[in-house]
Amino acid sequence: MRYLSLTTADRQAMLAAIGVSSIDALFADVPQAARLDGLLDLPKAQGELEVERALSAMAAKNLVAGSVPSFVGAGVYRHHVPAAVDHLIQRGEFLTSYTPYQPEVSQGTLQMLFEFQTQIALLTGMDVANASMYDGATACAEAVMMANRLTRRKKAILSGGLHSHYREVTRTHARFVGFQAKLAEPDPEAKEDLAAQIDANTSCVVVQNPGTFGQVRDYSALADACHKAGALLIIVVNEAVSLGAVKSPGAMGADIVAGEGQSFGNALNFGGPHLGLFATRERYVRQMPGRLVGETVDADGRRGWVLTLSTREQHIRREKATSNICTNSGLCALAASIHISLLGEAGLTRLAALNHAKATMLADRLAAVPGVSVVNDTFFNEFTLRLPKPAAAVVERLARKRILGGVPISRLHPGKSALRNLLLVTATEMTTEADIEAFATALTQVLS
Amino acid sequence: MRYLSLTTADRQAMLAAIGVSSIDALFADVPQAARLDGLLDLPKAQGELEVERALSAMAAKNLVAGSVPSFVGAGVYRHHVPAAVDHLIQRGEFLTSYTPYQPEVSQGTLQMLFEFQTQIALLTGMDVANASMYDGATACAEAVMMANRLTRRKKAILSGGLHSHYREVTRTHARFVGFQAKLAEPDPEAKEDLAAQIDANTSCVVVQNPGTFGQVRDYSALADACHKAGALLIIVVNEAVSLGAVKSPGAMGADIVAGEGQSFGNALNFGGPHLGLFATRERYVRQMPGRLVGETVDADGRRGWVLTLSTREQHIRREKATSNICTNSGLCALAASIHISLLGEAGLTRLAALNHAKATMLADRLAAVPGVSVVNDTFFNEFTLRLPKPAAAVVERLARKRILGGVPISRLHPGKSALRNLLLVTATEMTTEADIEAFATALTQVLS
Amino acid sequence: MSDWSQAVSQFRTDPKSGGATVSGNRGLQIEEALIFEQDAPGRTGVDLPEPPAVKSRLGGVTREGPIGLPGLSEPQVVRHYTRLSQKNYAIDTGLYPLGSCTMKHNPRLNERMARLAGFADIHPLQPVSTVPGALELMDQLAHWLKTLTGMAAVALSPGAGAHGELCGIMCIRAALEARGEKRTRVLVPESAHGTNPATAAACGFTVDAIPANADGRVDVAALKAKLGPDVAALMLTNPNTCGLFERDIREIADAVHAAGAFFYCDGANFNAIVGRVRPADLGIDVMHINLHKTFSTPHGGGGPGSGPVVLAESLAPFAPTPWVVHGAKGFELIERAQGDARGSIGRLKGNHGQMGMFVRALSFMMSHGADGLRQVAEDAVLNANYLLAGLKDELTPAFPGTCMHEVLFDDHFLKDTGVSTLDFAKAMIDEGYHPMTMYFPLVVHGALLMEPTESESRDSLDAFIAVLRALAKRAKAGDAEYFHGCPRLAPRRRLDETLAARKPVLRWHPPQPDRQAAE
Amino acid sequence: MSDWSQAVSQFRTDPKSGGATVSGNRGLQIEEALIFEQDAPGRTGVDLPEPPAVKSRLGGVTREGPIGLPGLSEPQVVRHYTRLSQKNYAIDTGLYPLGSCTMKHNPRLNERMARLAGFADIHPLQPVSTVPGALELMDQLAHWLKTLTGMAAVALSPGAGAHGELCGIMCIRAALEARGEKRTRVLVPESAHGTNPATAAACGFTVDAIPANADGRVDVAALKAKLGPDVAALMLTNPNTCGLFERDIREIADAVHAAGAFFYCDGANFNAIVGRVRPADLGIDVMHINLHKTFSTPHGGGGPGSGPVVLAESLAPFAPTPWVVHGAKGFELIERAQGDARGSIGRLKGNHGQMGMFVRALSFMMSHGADGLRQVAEDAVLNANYLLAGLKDELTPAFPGTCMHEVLFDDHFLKDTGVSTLDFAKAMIDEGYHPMTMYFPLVVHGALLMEPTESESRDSLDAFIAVLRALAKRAKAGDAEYFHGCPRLAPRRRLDETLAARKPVLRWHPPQPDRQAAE
Ligand SMILES: Cc1ncc(COP(=O)(O)O)c(C=O)c1O
Ligand SMILES: Cc1ncc(COP(=O)(O)O)c(C=O)c1O
Repeated sequence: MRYLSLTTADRQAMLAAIGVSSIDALFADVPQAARLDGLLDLPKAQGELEVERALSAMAAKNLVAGSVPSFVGAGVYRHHVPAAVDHLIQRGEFLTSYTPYQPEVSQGTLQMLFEFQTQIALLTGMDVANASMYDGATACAEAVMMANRLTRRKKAILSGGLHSHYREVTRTHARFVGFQAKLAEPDPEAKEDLAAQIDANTSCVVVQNPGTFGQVRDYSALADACHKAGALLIIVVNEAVSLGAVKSPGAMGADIVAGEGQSFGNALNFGGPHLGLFATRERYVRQMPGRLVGETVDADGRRGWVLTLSTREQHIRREKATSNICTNSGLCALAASIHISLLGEAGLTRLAALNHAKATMLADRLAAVPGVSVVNDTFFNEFTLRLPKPAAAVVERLARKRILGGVPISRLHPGKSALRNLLLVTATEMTTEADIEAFATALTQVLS
Repeated sequence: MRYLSLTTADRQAMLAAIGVSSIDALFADVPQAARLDGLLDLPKAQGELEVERALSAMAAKNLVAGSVPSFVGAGVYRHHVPAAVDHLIQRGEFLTSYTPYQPEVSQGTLQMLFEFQTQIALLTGMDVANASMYDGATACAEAVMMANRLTRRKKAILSGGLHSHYREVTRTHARFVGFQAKLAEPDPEAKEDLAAQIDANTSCVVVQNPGTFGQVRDYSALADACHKAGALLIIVVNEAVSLGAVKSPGAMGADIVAGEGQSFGNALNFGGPHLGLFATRERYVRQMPGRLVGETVDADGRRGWVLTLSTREQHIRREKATSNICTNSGLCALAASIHISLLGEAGLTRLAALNHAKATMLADRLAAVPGVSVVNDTFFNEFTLRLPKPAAAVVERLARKRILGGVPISRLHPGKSALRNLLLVTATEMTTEADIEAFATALTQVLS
Repeated sequence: MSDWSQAVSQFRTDPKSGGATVSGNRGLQIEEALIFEQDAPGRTGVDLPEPPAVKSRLGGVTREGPIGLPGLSEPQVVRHYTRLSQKNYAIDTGLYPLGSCTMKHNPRLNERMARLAGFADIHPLQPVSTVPGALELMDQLAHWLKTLTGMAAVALSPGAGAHGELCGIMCIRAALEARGEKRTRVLVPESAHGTNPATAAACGFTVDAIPANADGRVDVAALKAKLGPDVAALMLTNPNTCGLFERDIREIADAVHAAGAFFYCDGANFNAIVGRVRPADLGIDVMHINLHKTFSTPHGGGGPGSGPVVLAESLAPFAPTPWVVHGAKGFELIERAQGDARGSIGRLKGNHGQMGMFVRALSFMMSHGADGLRQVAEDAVLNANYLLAGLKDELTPAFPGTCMHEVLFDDHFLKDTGVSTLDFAKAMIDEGYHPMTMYFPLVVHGALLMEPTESESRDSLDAFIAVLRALAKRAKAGDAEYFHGCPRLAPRRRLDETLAARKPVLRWHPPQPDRQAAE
Repeated sequence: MSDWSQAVSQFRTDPKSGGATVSGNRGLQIEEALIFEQDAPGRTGVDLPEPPAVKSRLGGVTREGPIGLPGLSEPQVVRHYTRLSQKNYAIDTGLYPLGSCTMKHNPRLNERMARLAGFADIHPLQPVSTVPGALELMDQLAHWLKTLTGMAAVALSPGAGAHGELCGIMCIRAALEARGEKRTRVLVPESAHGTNPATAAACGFTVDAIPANADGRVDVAALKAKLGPDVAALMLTNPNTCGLFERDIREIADAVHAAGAFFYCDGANFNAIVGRVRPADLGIDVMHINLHKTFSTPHGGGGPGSGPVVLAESLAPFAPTPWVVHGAKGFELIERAQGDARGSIGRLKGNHGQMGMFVRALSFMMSHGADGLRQVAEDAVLNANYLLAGLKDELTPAFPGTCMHEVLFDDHFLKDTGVSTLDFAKAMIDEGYHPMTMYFPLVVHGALLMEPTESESRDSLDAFIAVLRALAKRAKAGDAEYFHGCPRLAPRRRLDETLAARKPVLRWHPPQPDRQAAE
């Protein structure tokens, strides 16, 4: 077996050195009734070639997004990732190391995370960011729980423009952790007035920008309203590229930013692993969940980095920790950080402008399809269409024409008839004019 | 431009530091008439996405060997390369370093090459091997020239079983370097008697094993005949995997082994880059071409490696060098060496056995196709078929059925009507029973 | 620049501290500034076409002023991260005996498989009809996990082990609620990983610690004494974090069940028993599996992981969505707590879980097969015991007898040497080894927990043993000063963690204008 | 094992020589045994199915006895090569100023493109009708090379620069033979790279050296004096290996042509002028291009390279096969010296050249475009001159004035310091820099030839200048002993090259039985 380094002769010699006669002796503590004598009913070992063939056959059954015109987004975006990113994250020293507990031999990961924290703080306009969460949805739930701790209140108001997965994950936590999650009605037109709903029990209001229907709003007034009521404003960003063009949550007065960083450096991966982002104000840092890297000096006075403020964390504080999170999304953070480093200020602002321009072109073209209208008054790179028919069936028919035509809102909010005909479509820098034309043509056919 | 590190501001400041007013001043030595003022008529800079799309479109026009049943060999073989190989050779420290001129900071490449030299020496049964040549064909020409130097004779006899590219490359050298290359008739049945052709001017006889028609022979008697006449025996191996099953050239008494190592660790790559192998007897080492790595110690007495015996080489000896070769195939040697390390004794012997078994199954099945016979009395993993029709047209028709049905001998030896109906087919560990069946069925159809 | 020496001043150190070079570099160990310190305005490592001119649809909600990201070229970025990587220890570079972390070899085949476009380039919200292969893969993975554990169901979506714990404890709470019970206490051994009590507390339970007995296992009597009608669950790690199999586990399970509670197992140490013991046969009701441990998906310097949770029949109805089920027309994806999944606790994570990790784990399982996985457990245990045998007379084993996949020492062997477990660990760094897990579990003094995994060869273990023995001898010989100064040969010497926590600097800030002028 | 310390004895060194650890390792710098020393019989890193039983068709010509290859697992192999890699300096890790080698950034996009199945997984002998995209790529590359050089034709097949030289000189000989001339001499400047005289000699020519003049260029008068009816060619590098443009090049070309000879240009330094000067406009008849220099295909620690040769009309008919031509039905491949190619010198290499390098080079060219390539030349020249400006008062430039893409110093600045060019270079290693090219070209004493390429940032150059200045100062301050001991911080200190050459050990040998016993 290619991954095992011991030979039969080694095993014999080692058992002898240990002073036992057989391997079974080392499993003597296992209750007799639980000992498996034979092999489980699973296939035997296979070579690389066989495994590669079997898995490739499975992969080949899926419609690869990059092989067709694709307009699917809704929190997961298909951007172009420079080849250098995947090359660098595969370096064994990054890929096969653990959480940087031993800073003297983990400066690579630590410096990278310090840079990542800074990049995220800059992008979100916040003071500090952590070293990552599992994904945007769990980061959102953690943000709400942090707001609960900070305000000692137990009611969160979740916008109708917040991604339904984020709402559901937060609701699951609410049920078991014990707080109230008030879910506003889905709000394609972004007209809700959440300020009016804030009361003395409200720990936080959670909005998403751009919203899950694509709308872009300035939440500065809501921030003021929250703060006046002693509540916090949490802004979720799940298309991180938008931060290159849209006013930052920090500039709007957000207290916590929870987000999804997949757009930078990470592939679609059928939804995971992705990259939870978490940023806040300096004064709240000791209630933050997750790992934090801080600057310090070594015994020779040289600058270096360590994991810090671990008194927030489970391995030190156990049941009093701010969160139970341990393993997070380090390598996804690395991928994102490399991508952001490659882009730089000039590249990111242009990337954002390009996304916006492509989406604008797409919106103009699709609005010209008979029976189709654009719901949004504003958007960044995705927007909602109103179709004359249920969107799910339309998308299904488009797929048969080898076009991935976006996300029917009914997939995110099933059973709401008012939303049935809504379709969320996305454009990125990957979208070509030919893609747009193919989509418009196919949509015209499907709708006629 | 993403690959350029200077900004416009940098350029200005640097010109100032240099003390010139414009970049043109640094090109002042260029004759006026040769200065290009504008840009050449070529496309402008493009981003990764655009370049990727354009090249992918070109690549998509080719029929990928791995996507269809493929039986093409003739010196270039489609073996399974473990994923670890390509991962490791892409490490920047290997990929982006130069020839290891500074041994203190090149021990990685040097130790690897020392191991490679040892692996090749072991596989070929020779005393020493060099650090690589461009490919098998050029290694063959260099071997002949080395034999000429050693024997001070100027006539080489090239077997009819030697790959036609190797024969042609040697002949080109013969014309311009000034020696005689006697090319025996192509010899599908491996019946030629080269010993009879050796005379007092003969510096060497060059045979290939397995031969280009797939035949396997023991050349021990020929080695004796050569040595009796004061000539050298050069054995070419271009399916290096065969060395896991077939008697080694060293055991047959070869004086020089020239070969192709692509089978280990290297992709088809449409024919290049591949990996020239070169091995010989210890007593001839000072007439070897190419780089050699040798063991030594450092100032602290620690074992280490350096490039050595460079007094053979162009950078020291200039016009008296044994060869003009400088850059060779270092990274291909690394890929091969990693693959051989992964295989080890047990893996390589099994790989060779598997190739032989698959070829045997293929031969038995194809021999059952009406009108088809196997020419070979012996073979390792490829053999020659006699068809009832010209092979080139048959292969063309098979390709239209999406089967790569081998190499028509007429492609290697055009214009020889006796060879027109011969087809060289190859099996490796990649060949499945389904592939064999598909081939046999398609061949039956094409021939009927 | 008039004074060139400024160009390298950042990293220069006092010559006497080993930094005897002008550059601060030491041969191939090269210092590297922050990306923010390498900025040139306007420079970029990505070329994008000029965006077509369009009328903005942002509604005026546009960013004001620069973001502050630095501009670097691609060559600079590649060099930056290459250099950073070279400051890390990794499995690929050496033995990584971090106990409880199962730092085994990460096959490159798995990386290749996870990057197949049919897995990596599919969108979680593209029509389910276009991704049958993805659902098949998830179903296959579930089948392997259920067969290996003997459990009825598996929830794939948790993002890592701790997230799996949350999932498991939530399912237990949902089951209790379904029974109409409100139990408040969760029992957790003192030796447990920090995530266990943190999880229980996060779900609103009171954590009740149970002590270990003298041989490093749960004190069954103490446990039984704590059981009662308000106990929701026991969270037990098995083999436990002392590297010992809880030999009374079935008795424990029976007692827990008799008290009406659930038995949660922390499966972080599943590597010790995979293929030899099915957790279901031990009476376990629910267990998370760290795919990034037993099934070798790379740790990546801190994730991503994946923490599927296997569940007994009694808890299966509560598993979080999404579920992959076998429908009439092939695989189906239930995304909401309705229909068959109406009992589900609902969604715990965006989308469908860590697909990229699923592919790697399945590739690992298929490569090993039933036979290879059993051998994994045996070799992991054998290697740990070989370490124990090689070290037991020089170091002090925490408990008598053999161990499972990891071996625990305490710091008795360092008594009166002036050398602490930490000092000893830092000396290992100079010797080219990553230290073991230290000061965990909390049940022994100055713990040293070593887990070699099945990946290590005997030669590798022999060398490691030789080094640790030599270090132990050196400590006992009174050379404490040497240890206090370690590491001396790593990219950095000991770092001041107190300073970092006292005056947190959690991000880079542009130099202050006045400081700039002074420089 | 009774004495564990044997397990690490191989690498232990005398503590006083900096090897103060038991293992011989120094933190992340880890010693690594040869693969042959890590053998365990039967172990393998590749799992293959049992071969079906068949009757052997080898005719009894089977291998006798074992090959002697060691058995390692995949984890061991991955770690072995990872560790070895860490003992290398590379562009990815730092400035690599090796003059004449053009060590520029190697974009990873190019690696990805070369691995597209449509390029990497096609066979050179599959029907030409199935590879139109491959021929298109070769044709595109040819188009770029011809346009950039202004030449009529290009031969793609040579495997590297020296192979390209062979190709060019053979074409010249063929052209002379076609004219019925037998010329015997080739003129080569003293400063030429060793491959130039070696090539000329290999093709049966007498090599006649032409001296340099005081400003580092060809002595035109001396050249003219050597020209005559027996001269076949001049081989000239331009810009030359002193980093200078041969400003009399057109006069030289005219003189060569007037004598009936051909003008071969060594194009290794094309990076200095690409996009700003077309070699054809200088009167050059034939030139090789190292794709692994100007067009950035990675050097890979010694290849593979690719050395296409551009040819003027007069030499084009002699270009080696294969030729890619535009036929009636698209691209065609002429593999033999017949038909249109009847004048061809024939085949120089197996198959069709270094396809993998063609893809990378074309990707590089397309990425830069006409504009970017011109900027490459300008930035390469600017960077070299910036080094010159920063160093000229501390080191001694070999020639007055500005330079092209590389800058040459001699060792005058080290006069009477007891420090040689070599010592100086080894001190650079400790500072984290790869040394420049040394003692080449031969025309100046103790040459130091530095080529920063366009990839380096100004910050990087500033730091490099600062370090070299500090080292030069240190040498002049009389600290020769320091230099003689360098490097001290690299994986190895100075290696004994004399020993290596005197008693060549060119391969590993199994330990002798008696030695084994003694160990
Ligand atoms: C025993 C134990 N439980 C739980 C965990 C937490 O797992 P994760 O880091 O995947 O969240 C760990 C991880 O180290 C562990 O060792
Ligand atoms: C000036 C010059 N000519 C020729 C060569 C030989 O090129 P190659 O190594 O590609 O064969 C080199 C390589 O260093 C060179 O610098």
